[in-house]
Amino acid sequence: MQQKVEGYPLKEYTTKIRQIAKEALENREVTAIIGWRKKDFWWQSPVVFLEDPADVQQLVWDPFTIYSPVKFLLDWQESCAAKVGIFVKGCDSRGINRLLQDKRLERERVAVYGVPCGGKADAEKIRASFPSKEIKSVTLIGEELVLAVGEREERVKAEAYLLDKCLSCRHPNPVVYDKLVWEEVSPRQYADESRFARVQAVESLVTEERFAYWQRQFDRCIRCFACRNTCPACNCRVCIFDQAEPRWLGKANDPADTLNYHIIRAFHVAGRCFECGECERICPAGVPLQELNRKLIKGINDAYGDYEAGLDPTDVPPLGTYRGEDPAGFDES
Amino acid sequence: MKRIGVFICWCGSNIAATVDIDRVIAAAQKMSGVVYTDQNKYTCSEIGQAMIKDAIKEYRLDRVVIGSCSPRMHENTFRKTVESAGLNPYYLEIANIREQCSWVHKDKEAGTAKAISLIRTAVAKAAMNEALFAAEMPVTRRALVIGGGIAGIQAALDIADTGFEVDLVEREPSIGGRMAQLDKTFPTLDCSACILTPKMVDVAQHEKIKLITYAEVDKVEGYLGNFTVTIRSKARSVDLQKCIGCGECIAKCPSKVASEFEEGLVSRRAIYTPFPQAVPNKPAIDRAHCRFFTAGKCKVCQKVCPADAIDYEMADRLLTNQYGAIVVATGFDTHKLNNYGEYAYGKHPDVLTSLEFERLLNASGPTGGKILRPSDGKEPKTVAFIQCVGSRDKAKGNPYCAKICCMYTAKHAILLSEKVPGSKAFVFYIDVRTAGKDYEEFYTRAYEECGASYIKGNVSKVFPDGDKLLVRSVDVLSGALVELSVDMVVLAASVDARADAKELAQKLAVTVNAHKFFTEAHPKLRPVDTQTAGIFLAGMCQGPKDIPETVAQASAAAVKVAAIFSKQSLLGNPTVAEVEPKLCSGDLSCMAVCPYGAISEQVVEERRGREMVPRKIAQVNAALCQGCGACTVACRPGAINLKGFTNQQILAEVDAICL
Amino acid sequence: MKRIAKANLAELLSAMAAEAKLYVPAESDGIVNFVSWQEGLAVELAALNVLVPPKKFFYPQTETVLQYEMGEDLQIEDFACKAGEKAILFAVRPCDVSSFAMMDKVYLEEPPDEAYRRRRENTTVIALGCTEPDEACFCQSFDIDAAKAPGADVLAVDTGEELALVAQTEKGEELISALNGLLSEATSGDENKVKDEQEKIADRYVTSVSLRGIKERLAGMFAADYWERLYKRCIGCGTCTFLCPTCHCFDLQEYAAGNCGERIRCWDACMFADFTQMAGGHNPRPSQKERVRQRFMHKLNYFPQQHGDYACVGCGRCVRKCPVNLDILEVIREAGGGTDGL
Amino acid sequence: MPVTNEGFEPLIVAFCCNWCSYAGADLAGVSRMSYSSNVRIIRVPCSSRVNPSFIIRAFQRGADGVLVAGCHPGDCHYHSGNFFTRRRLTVLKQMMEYLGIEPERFQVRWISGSEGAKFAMVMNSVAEEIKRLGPNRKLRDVR
Repeated sequence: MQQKVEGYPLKEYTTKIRQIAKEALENREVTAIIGWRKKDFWWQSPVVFLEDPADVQQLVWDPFTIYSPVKFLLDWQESCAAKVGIFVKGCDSRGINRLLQDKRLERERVAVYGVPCGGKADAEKIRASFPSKEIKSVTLIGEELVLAVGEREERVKAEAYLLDKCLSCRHPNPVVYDKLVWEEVSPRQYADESRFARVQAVESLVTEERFAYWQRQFDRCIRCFACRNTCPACNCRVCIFDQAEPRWLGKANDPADTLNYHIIRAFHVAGRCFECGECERICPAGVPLQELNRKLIKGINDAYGDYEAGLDPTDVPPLGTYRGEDPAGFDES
Repeated sequence: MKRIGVFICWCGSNIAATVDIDRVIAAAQKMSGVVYTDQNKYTCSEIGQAMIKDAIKEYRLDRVVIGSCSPRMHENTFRKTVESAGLNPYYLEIANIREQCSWVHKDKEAGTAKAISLIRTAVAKAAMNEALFAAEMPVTRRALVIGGGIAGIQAALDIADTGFEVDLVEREPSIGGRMAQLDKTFPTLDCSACILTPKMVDVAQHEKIKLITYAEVDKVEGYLGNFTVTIRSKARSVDLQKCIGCGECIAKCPSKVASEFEEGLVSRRAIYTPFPQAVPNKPAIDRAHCRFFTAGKCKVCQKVCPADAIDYEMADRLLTNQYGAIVVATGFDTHKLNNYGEYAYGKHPDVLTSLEFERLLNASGPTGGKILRPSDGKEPKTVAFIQCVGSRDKAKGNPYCAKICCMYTAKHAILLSEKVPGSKAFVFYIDVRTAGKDYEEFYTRAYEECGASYIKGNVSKVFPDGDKLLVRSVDVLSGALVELSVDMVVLAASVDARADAKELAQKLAVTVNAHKFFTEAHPKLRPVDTQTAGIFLAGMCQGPKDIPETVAQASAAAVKVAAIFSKQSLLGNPTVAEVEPKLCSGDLSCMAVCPYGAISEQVVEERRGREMVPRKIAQVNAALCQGCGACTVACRPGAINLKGFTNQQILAEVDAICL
Repeated sequence: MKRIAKANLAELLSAMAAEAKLYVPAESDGIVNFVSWQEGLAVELAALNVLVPPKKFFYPQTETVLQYEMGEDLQIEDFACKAGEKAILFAVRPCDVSSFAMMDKVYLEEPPDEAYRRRRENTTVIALGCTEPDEACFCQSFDIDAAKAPGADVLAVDTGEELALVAQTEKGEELISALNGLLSEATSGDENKVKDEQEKIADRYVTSVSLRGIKERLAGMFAADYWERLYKRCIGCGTCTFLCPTCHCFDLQEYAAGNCGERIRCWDACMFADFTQMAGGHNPRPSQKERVRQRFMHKLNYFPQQHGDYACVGCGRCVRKCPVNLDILEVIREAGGGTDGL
Repeated sequence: MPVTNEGFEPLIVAFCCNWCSYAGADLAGVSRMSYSSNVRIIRVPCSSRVNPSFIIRAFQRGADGVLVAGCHPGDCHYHSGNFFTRRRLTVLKQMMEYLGIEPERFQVRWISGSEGAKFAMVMNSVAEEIKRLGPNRKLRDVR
């Protein structure tokens, strides 16, 4: 299958997005738009909330419009009754389904603008080969990354500079939307192989090596809860970890308590995680959380049949159902 | 701070022998919240309970911990105790220091240490116990009895006689069950039919009893006082309203099938009543063997029926009814003898099972009550009775004793001597068990007055020898090899649970034991109850029994049912799930895992800033909730909690254990 | 001024390790942190900021305050007086060094925090001067000279092949003299080389902000709509506060087990929903808006009011690590107005 | 296999469902089947009541092994509880092993009310395995 990707230069993407936002705001289809804007540095494209059609000029679509805008819908819904428009990539759209399945979102109160996505760039990978301070802009054109570095323009094969999570993305196209912003892209063929590669690598270690590996990872955890707060599957009104009575999780950064946190966090998203990989990407300490989430996905698929979360908001997650003949991961004699 | 009292029971020497009570007491006194401790030889005794009540009053105790036997034993006893002293019964916590400690740990050091730990854990939990109150639920005052044998019949009659409605469901076209197949009953030798038939008629005529024959239980939902049962009424192909029971159809039916009731000794028709005194005495068409249903033409029965009662179109019907309680009386199967080729059963016509022999004895049986050899119709002069065929046989049959064989074989020996003058019975046995009123006397009569010879020994082989049967065995008392040439061999086949007992058990959410007999709630103290409230057991389906035991258990079950129906409403189980609205996200993952449909969505008004806004959250129907707690784990934020087993309590137990 | 060839750094480090517990920046899975040094450990000198700021050595993320046991009489064991083993921090960046001064204002002010004081006293700080700030560095805007680190006991300057070491305090002198065997005297040539290196940095910043009047302006902004706009994308994680070298808020927790118990002190974050959650359920900062406002008000208005300095050293950690790019640069620019640079 | 860690007495927390496994424990008691005194039972109505957080908590507070015991599939007093348990704890067990926790540390078994002997047998085998493994250090609080 021929790899089909975003077909025209970034400027036009951004224009398209601004158009849609402008129209939606002007004809009162929505009272606000959630999208992305550009900030101080080339690698910053944070989420932005707009209500005034004049502000749509802030909106952009570039290799760093990574952060999922979806979870902000929770607060939005609580704070106002009006309808909001939101731009979502493939991964973000599964977050929408996540919230719908968890009955945390009223579909009719959101206008979903689906943005087919050819993958996002990894600033670290770029810094490794270009002086960050001199980079003025980075744009994705076709399969090429075009960088303005100092006075010169650099063109490189995009793939080498994309986020790992994008390289193993199975659903680059939105799975739920009211309007598709431009035509769909075709998923990368090698997405599937790479999906569980890191999990298998860790699985292949012996018990003590696995423990040492994870201990090294979790030792860096600063208990900032960014992974939880970013995750659209972590959408409880009051997280169990924030409760004082009973206190499920100690506040001390004790290694065992950190393990407790990561085990229970992963368990709570088991069968619900839709692999956006944001927990791992935004972790300040670089803890490979996706390896943990994917391990559970792999385990559930193997034992209870393939299941991909965030595709159909009407089905029941694997841990909410059972079959009499289910296999068990323990001695059933 | 709670004021906890700790009471340690010696249970005579059961606990005191392996647990150093004084050290446990000393340790308990140091536990936080404990303001009073005491010990007693038998805490469950009057004195023991009085001691607790007095202490509660005198020391203003607000929580009580008792170190004693399993809570499954005396939790209710002691809950009543603390309640009578003015405390909520759920302020009680029991530490199981007998079954879990003194009885299983011989070493006193280890036992004492563990006992202290168990007490500490109970204290930690008790400190968090809250007052619980049961929800009221209505009772449907109509009972379902499953199985129309003597057990079901007795249970149905006794319940109906207390004035409550009963539906009696029987799988066969007629009620009567195994007892109807019998000739006489031990030890009194009164005629089985003579005592059973009137009861069958009573059932048919009782205004409170609705008889549903040729039907099976399809689905059971609900709980004590509120079961919803779907019954599959199989297509009888005969309209019971129209049928006058004249029997014309049976007489004219061209297709013959081996008669189940006659144990296959003779045949019946495709349209049939199982036996002459059947209730209802109206036939059913056995479609598997009916010429019309198999070959597509015939309809003779329809032609001859004067009442136009034959209905080939009739289909299975599903009846769904409400019941407050259920009595299971599904009886037993006789053990299949496939594993006992050495006895030539099935190979030689004159080798019979006891039940077949029973039919030969029966006046309404195939031989009109004469004992005749199937092979040549001659009277057998010598008959060998082989005991425990498939019983007490770990290798090839059932490990358990079928219980009735010794007695009915004595009966057979006696009847043989009466019906065939000059005949002789030889009984090969492992042991003769005659526990029961007048049983030993009955057995004595068999060998003293009726000349039966009892030979202690297993029969190794039976083989044809001309028109005789050669029985080879060893008399283990004399050690002598025994070889007997007899005219007939009767095998005391063991009894099995019904082949489909497990399926029914799963429909009813009750358990069966390794041999598929239904398990009682307690082997001694609750032999009629099942684990599931409102479902009771009667007769062989619970384990081998003779008729008097079966009838006694049936009446007992009836009283249990009547006791439930004597109330307008029932108090539910107070340890139910409850939702903390502040924590509930309303994703209802709890709902997906609730087996009782006890969780639903509700809208609550919540203050946000100045205004009140509606929000959807989960709610629990306390009457439906059975308190399994599956929802509490499905709920990620821990918003749904289980009273009596709260997250706080269990975490406190964990912490205390790990101290 | 002393000097040592970088090639001989390992010897220097093991000599220091002999003097006291030695902590150095080292890389693991792409993340640089201060870790306890042992033979063979590769020291990371190129990295600018380590992930978790060195404030943790004086004010650990988690520390035991006391332990108790209830019996006939209550036994209490105080841990503060046990704190502070002799330690050396090697290669602390100047921005982090100046954060210590800020933490001191909080914890050494009367009455001083005993554990903190002891740790401070017993730790020798060796700063590593910067030469190449990255785009997220803006310490200059807080008048911090990243080439020098006046607050450090010893200043190390990377001159390429060598490290130049300058003792700046008595503690520093002691350490240097203890290491003297390994160090050679710096020539005037070296001194000039160091000067050159130190001068280079000034014009290598690409980012700076003007703090002119920010404190005053914020004073009038408590009720401003600005916060309404700003907070919306904050996800309420603790990244900024835990990685901030000047954030110093903590929580006290009791761990009771039967008759024994422990009181611990651990970092807390004003971004967390339960930070101001009261026992009765009331929360004076009910939404993320109040929390975000609090954090920046504290850094740029309340703290300066109380202590004279801004509670920020421009280390840029929040700029680099905030998952939603909500950082103090943005607030200073938008609220303060000054947007030179870039 | 010889037991190492002589003298080490592990602490094993067993969550037992009231209807089957706790009854099995009672039966073991009634039948005087002695088994390892290292086991401490917490009574829960159903194995589906056992929250993974309870299990981790036990390890944190110093348990050397944790066992969850429930009715055999199909025999659950509450129809389906143990079917959910099976999925949940399979997932949890896979994860813990993936994180480098020895499989024996955390076990799940089905023990019916009539299996007193099996209860005793399981308690002994679990105790043996944990003795062999030695103390739980990986999941234990430093405190």
